[in-house]
Amino acid sequence: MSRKLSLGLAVNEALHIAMETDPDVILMGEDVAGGGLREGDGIDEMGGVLGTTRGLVKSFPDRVLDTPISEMGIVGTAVGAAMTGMRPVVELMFIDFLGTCLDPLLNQAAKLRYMLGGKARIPLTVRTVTGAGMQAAAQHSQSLYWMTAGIPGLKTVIPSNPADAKGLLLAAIRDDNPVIFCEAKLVLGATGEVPEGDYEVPIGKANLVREGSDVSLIGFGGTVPICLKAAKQLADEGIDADVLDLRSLSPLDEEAILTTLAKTGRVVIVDESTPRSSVASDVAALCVDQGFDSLQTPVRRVTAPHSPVPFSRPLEQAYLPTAARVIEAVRSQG
Amino acid sequence: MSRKLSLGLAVNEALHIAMETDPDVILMGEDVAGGGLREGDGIDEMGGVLGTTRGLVKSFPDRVLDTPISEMGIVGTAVGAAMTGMRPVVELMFIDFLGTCLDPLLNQAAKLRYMLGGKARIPLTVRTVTGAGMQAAAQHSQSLYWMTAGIPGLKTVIPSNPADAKGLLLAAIRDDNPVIFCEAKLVLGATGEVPEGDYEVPIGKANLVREGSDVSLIGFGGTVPICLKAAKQLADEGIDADVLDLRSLSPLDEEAILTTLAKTGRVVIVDESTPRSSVASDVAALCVDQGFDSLQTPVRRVTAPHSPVPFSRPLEQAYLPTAARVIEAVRSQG
Amino acid sequence: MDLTREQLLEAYRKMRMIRAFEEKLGDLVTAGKMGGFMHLYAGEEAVAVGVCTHLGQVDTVASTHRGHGHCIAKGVDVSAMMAELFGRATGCSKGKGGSMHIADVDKGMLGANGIVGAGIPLATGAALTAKLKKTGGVSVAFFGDGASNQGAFHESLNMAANWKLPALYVVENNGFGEFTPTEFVVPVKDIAVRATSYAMKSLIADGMDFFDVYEKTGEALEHCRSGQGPVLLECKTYRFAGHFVGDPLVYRSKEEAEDWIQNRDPLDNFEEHVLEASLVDVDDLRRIDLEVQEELTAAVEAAEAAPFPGLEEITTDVYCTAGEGA
Amino acid sequence: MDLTREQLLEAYRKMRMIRAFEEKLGDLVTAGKMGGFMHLYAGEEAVAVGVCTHLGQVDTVASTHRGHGHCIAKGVDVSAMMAELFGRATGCSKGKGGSMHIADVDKGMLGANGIVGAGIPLATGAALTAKLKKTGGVSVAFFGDGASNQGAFHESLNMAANWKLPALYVVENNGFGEFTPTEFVVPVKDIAVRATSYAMKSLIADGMDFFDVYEKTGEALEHCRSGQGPVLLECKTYRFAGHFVGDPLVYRSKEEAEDWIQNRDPLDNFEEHVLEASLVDVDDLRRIDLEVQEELTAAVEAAEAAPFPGLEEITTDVYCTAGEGA
Ligand SMILES: Cc1ncc(C[n+]2csc(CCOP(=O)(O)OP(=O)(O)O)c2C)c(N)n1
Ligand SMILES: Cc1ncc(C[n+]2csc(CCOP(=O)(O)OP(=O)(O)O)c2C)c(N)n1
Ligand SMILES: [Mg+2]
Ligand SMILES: [Mg+2]
Repeated sequence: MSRKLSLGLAVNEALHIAMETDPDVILMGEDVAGGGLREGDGIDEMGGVLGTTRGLVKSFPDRVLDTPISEMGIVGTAVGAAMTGMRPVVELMFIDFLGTCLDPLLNQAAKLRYMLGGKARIPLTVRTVTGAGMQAAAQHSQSLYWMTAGIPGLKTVIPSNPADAKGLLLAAIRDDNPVIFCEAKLVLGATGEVPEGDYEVPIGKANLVREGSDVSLIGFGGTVPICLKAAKQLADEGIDADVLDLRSLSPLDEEAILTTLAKTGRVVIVDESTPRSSVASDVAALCVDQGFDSLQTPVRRVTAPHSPVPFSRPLEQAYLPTAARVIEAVRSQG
Repeated sequence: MSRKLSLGLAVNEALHIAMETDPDVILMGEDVAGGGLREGDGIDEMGGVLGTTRGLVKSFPDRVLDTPISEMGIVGTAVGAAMTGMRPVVELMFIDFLGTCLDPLLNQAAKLRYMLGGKARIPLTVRTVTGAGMQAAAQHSQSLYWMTAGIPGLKTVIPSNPADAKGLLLAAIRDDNPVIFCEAKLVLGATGEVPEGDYEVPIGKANLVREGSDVSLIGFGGTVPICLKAAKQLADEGIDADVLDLRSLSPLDEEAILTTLAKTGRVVIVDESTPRSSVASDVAALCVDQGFDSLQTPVRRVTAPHSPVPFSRPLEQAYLPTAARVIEAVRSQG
Repeated sequence: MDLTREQLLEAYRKMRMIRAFEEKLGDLVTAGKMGGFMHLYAGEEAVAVGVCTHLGQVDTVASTHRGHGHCIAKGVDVSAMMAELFGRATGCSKGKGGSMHIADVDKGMLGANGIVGAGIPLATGAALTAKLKKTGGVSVAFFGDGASNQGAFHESLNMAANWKLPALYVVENNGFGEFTPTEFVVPVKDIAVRATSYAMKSLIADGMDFFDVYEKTGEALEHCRSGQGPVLLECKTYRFAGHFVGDPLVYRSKEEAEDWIQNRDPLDNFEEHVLEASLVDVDDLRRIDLEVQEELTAAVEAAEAAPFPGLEEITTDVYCTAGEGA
Repeated sequence: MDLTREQLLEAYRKMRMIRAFEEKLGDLVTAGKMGGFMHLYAGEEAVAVGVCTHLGQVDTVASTHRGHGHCIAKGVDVSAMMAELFGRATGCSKGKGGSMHIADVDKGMLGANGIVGAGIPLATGAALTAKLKKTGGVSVAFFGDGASNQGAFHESLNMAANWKLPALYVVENNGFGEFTPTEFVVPVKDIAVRATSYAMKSLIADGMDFFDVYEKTGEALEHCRSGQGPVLLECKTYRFAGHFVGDPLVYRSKEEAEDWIQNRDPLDNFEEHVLEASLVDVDDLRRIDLEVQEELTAAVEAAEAAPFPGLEEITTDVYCTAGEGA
């Protein structure tokens, strides 16, 4: 059985299941309870700034921790808790706030197992919201998954739809490694069918969401609907696109990328982030390294420009990748 | 006139010149004076943990500031000072410590000018030491320039020799944008001819350090000597390599990259960092995008593996790119 | 109390403008005419204006996500602010920054900040400039109770204390960080005691009372300006609206809010005080109320009529080109 | 004082082992036989051992770049430590971590840390585990005076205080952060006062005196274990050697160093105290001195004879594969 849920509600459901099935799972973050433990007439919880964690504190009052605004402390504490037997899920309200808590991810969570010769386990999940589209401007709209994907020892996943969100989050929480789970603003409110019950979507496996043979459109998170829209329009022109949803940015499903490339010989990668040090570059580099013999055209990357996210609505809209730009990129391949 | 200096001493000379020629230049960091302002019998300054800033506090006692161990505070304070009229040079002892001061770079220095519609200037330089080779292990050996290079609004440069170090640092300090200046451990102690006096090496321009026509070896910082060594050995086999020293990682000299590619049709990029979200990937992606028609072989990236830097000496040595691996990569291109 | 009638009226005008500005924004966002994350300053007017009444052109301010009030208090043009919030090319930052980054460096307003706590080191840096360049200026950081839990707070105050910088750290303790009550996350009653960690002078003011804030700021700035180092000033206050526009306000009790709003409104307090002491006429105040409304109406009209920035602006102002200056 | 003769001898053995271990490392690095950045703990033995004498298997420790002493005090095997520092496969972390990350999770030693201040939140997290899982354990963070200027210190202590975690924060105030005297960068005399910011209990101990550290730790842990929340314990101490091996020590006066080394050596202090009070025999101590030297000699020999890790180890232990566990 399945019903339609928003991506946010699918995440909420996964959190409920994770906490029910494992007493070591705890939830930490700013306002994840949001006053939910306060007594008083008519007082109710907020469940996070976007409401994603609503209801959890009522079900698990001891395991949902409202924290101070102290990202370094929160994430560092979660790493210490993970190392000693808990399975923390941290909410980092926006991925832009990585600036205030990089060290516990970069130098602690990602490296402890290695530095300790395999004698530590850091089953930590960091849920965070990524990307532009809400006019939240330069410091609340970044797609910084390229940073976490670049760090050995971390995994990074980003669902493009509610069903994947639920399954990937359950997989992330149960993974014994630190996983960054990205909720892209562009798809956070979108609804879709979500299976009931407990299931996992495996980390590290891409998903072919449309089959075609003329060109490979590779996207993830918020750019998958853009790829699908472009594919539909291209089909009208007689160009039949494979659309690959990466789902997992690290590890990258290299096999799936090379398979679609081998089929079409032609790749366009659609990435909401800025272009430098990007997942888009990694995919292009993989294609021209391992997939060179299959390549029939230049590999194009459709990304944001190398600039911060502007506030003004028309600028922000033009900043984001669109189906039109994807189609243009395909055409430009000649 | 020129003399032989180590890269560290060339940096020291550049700092002296910058402070002499501009009263707004200040130096901030942990132990950059290092007790140099303390009175007492036989007490002397250290000039930073690697001695790079020695002598500066004596010449400019008011403008060399020993700070607490507070990277977030130091860099944030420097951004505020830069915004209001100073031209701060911050020493971030090792680039690994970016984990403790990302926000003032990512969300403040890099974005303020943009967010303020062009009404701010952040003439900030962050000097930092990068890379492996000193058995300093996982938290003191990273090549995280890919992180700063990925951030719009920042520039990132990395000299491969003392003469470039002096000129690039002077250019960085005098640039009205925030610049990350990387001192790679692999070349920090190496000596080379350094011109006397005041000169700048322009940011954003790569340098062709060897001319050849069969293959393009692209490196920067510590990998340039590796490329040159490989080129020499390849020459013995009759393979004549162009060696391009990027010097500047952001902005990237795309023209120089495409020019060498057009000449040789064959590219190997040598990057000391881990492979994901890397400068190496960006260069490969550029080649397969803009340079596709010239490409005759796969583009190979010689990088560290996707793992932290190990402590044990033989492991650390094997972790680093070597001339042998570069040659192997060239051979593998077929 | 050393304020002239002119100064009092100017302070009132600013407080009234902040209140009216924020109410207008609430309406505009609710009506879907304006976007973005919008944090209103209503209720806290006495803090921004009480502090900034002491500041001149040479002094600087670094602010927070809740920054409109600080801008207005520091003299930023309301019309340029309104255009900015509408994302127009005529905005004080060409529409590129928006509410959370609203700024006017020429007025010494270094910017709102979307990162909680990040303005504190910026202000510390501006204080360092003031000290090194001997400008005679002071640098003020406004920030919330929630921000006082950030590492950047600790690191900055420590540096400023070590270097005896002319910096005033103003913590606006409004009892909440988003939806979380301060007492859940700050184990001390007064955030002012945190100055102890840096051997720093501290003061506490009633943030609903312009005159108390004004007086305590005066004392603090005397300390800063005379080279004795930074001061931490805690202002106890309350935000009248939600954390952001759209906040359903379920996490605080209606009674609590009503009590502050009905009985402790800083504008009411101010009016009562100046009228009782016959410092100004009630007509002056009502005239200002009207002028403020007119100015705002004009600002909204001008903003709505102004063009959006051209799309080429997406990639300008990322870097400063040589010689371009600020 | 509740320590048995056995416990006293064990404490002495650990302090002596730390001293001898560090002296040995100094020689090995100077002779070029060992690499890496090496920070020695000599002089501060009474702190690690005074604190850890109270700890059991269930209690955890998070440490610093200067971590060998904490390891030995917490019972990590000296042979495995030595092999680690030689980068051998037999090292406690297979030679992959080295001095700045030396650890043994099975012994509750969560690791040295190359990032100043980063161990403090890790210890806070271990304390959270202890509280949630009701293990009865406490979590100890050791860190330096310099680290108390990091934001991570502030954020962690605040969280621990809010949640009343069973955490003991031990600041080892040795008067310097690298080459910078503490008074240049910490504007208060006692770092212990920083507990005030969190309404946290604090204590100050003479870090050169095992018995004082032991006693204050006892008082602190009683507080932690009884659910009253965390404690900040400042131990005033001094490092006898340089910041790292190779440090030319130009930034401190010979007299100052001599005074501490000649007159306040924690091993001398201990010996004097236990002999005067006739708690142990001098022969016991000398026997331990010998045993320690023998153990160390054997550890060095074993380490030097041990193989380096295979090159395949470069890419193992990056991720934990499913079901692999810790
Ligand atoms: C680093 C960071 N963490 C979290 C947030 C989200 N956030 C925005 S405002 C806010 C609450 C701030 O509380 P306080 O400092 O008391 O200021 P107030 O909103 O009460 O004026 C939070 C958590 C943020 N913008 N930046
Ligand atoms: C985040 C970070 N900043 C700087 C350093 C470099 N560093 C290593 S030890 C040290 C001094 C630490 O001083 P303190 O905390 O007093 O400890 P001590 O060395 O005196 O034991 C510094 C600055 C580091 N390792 N990590
Ligand atoms: Mg608040
Ligand atoms: Mg110290």
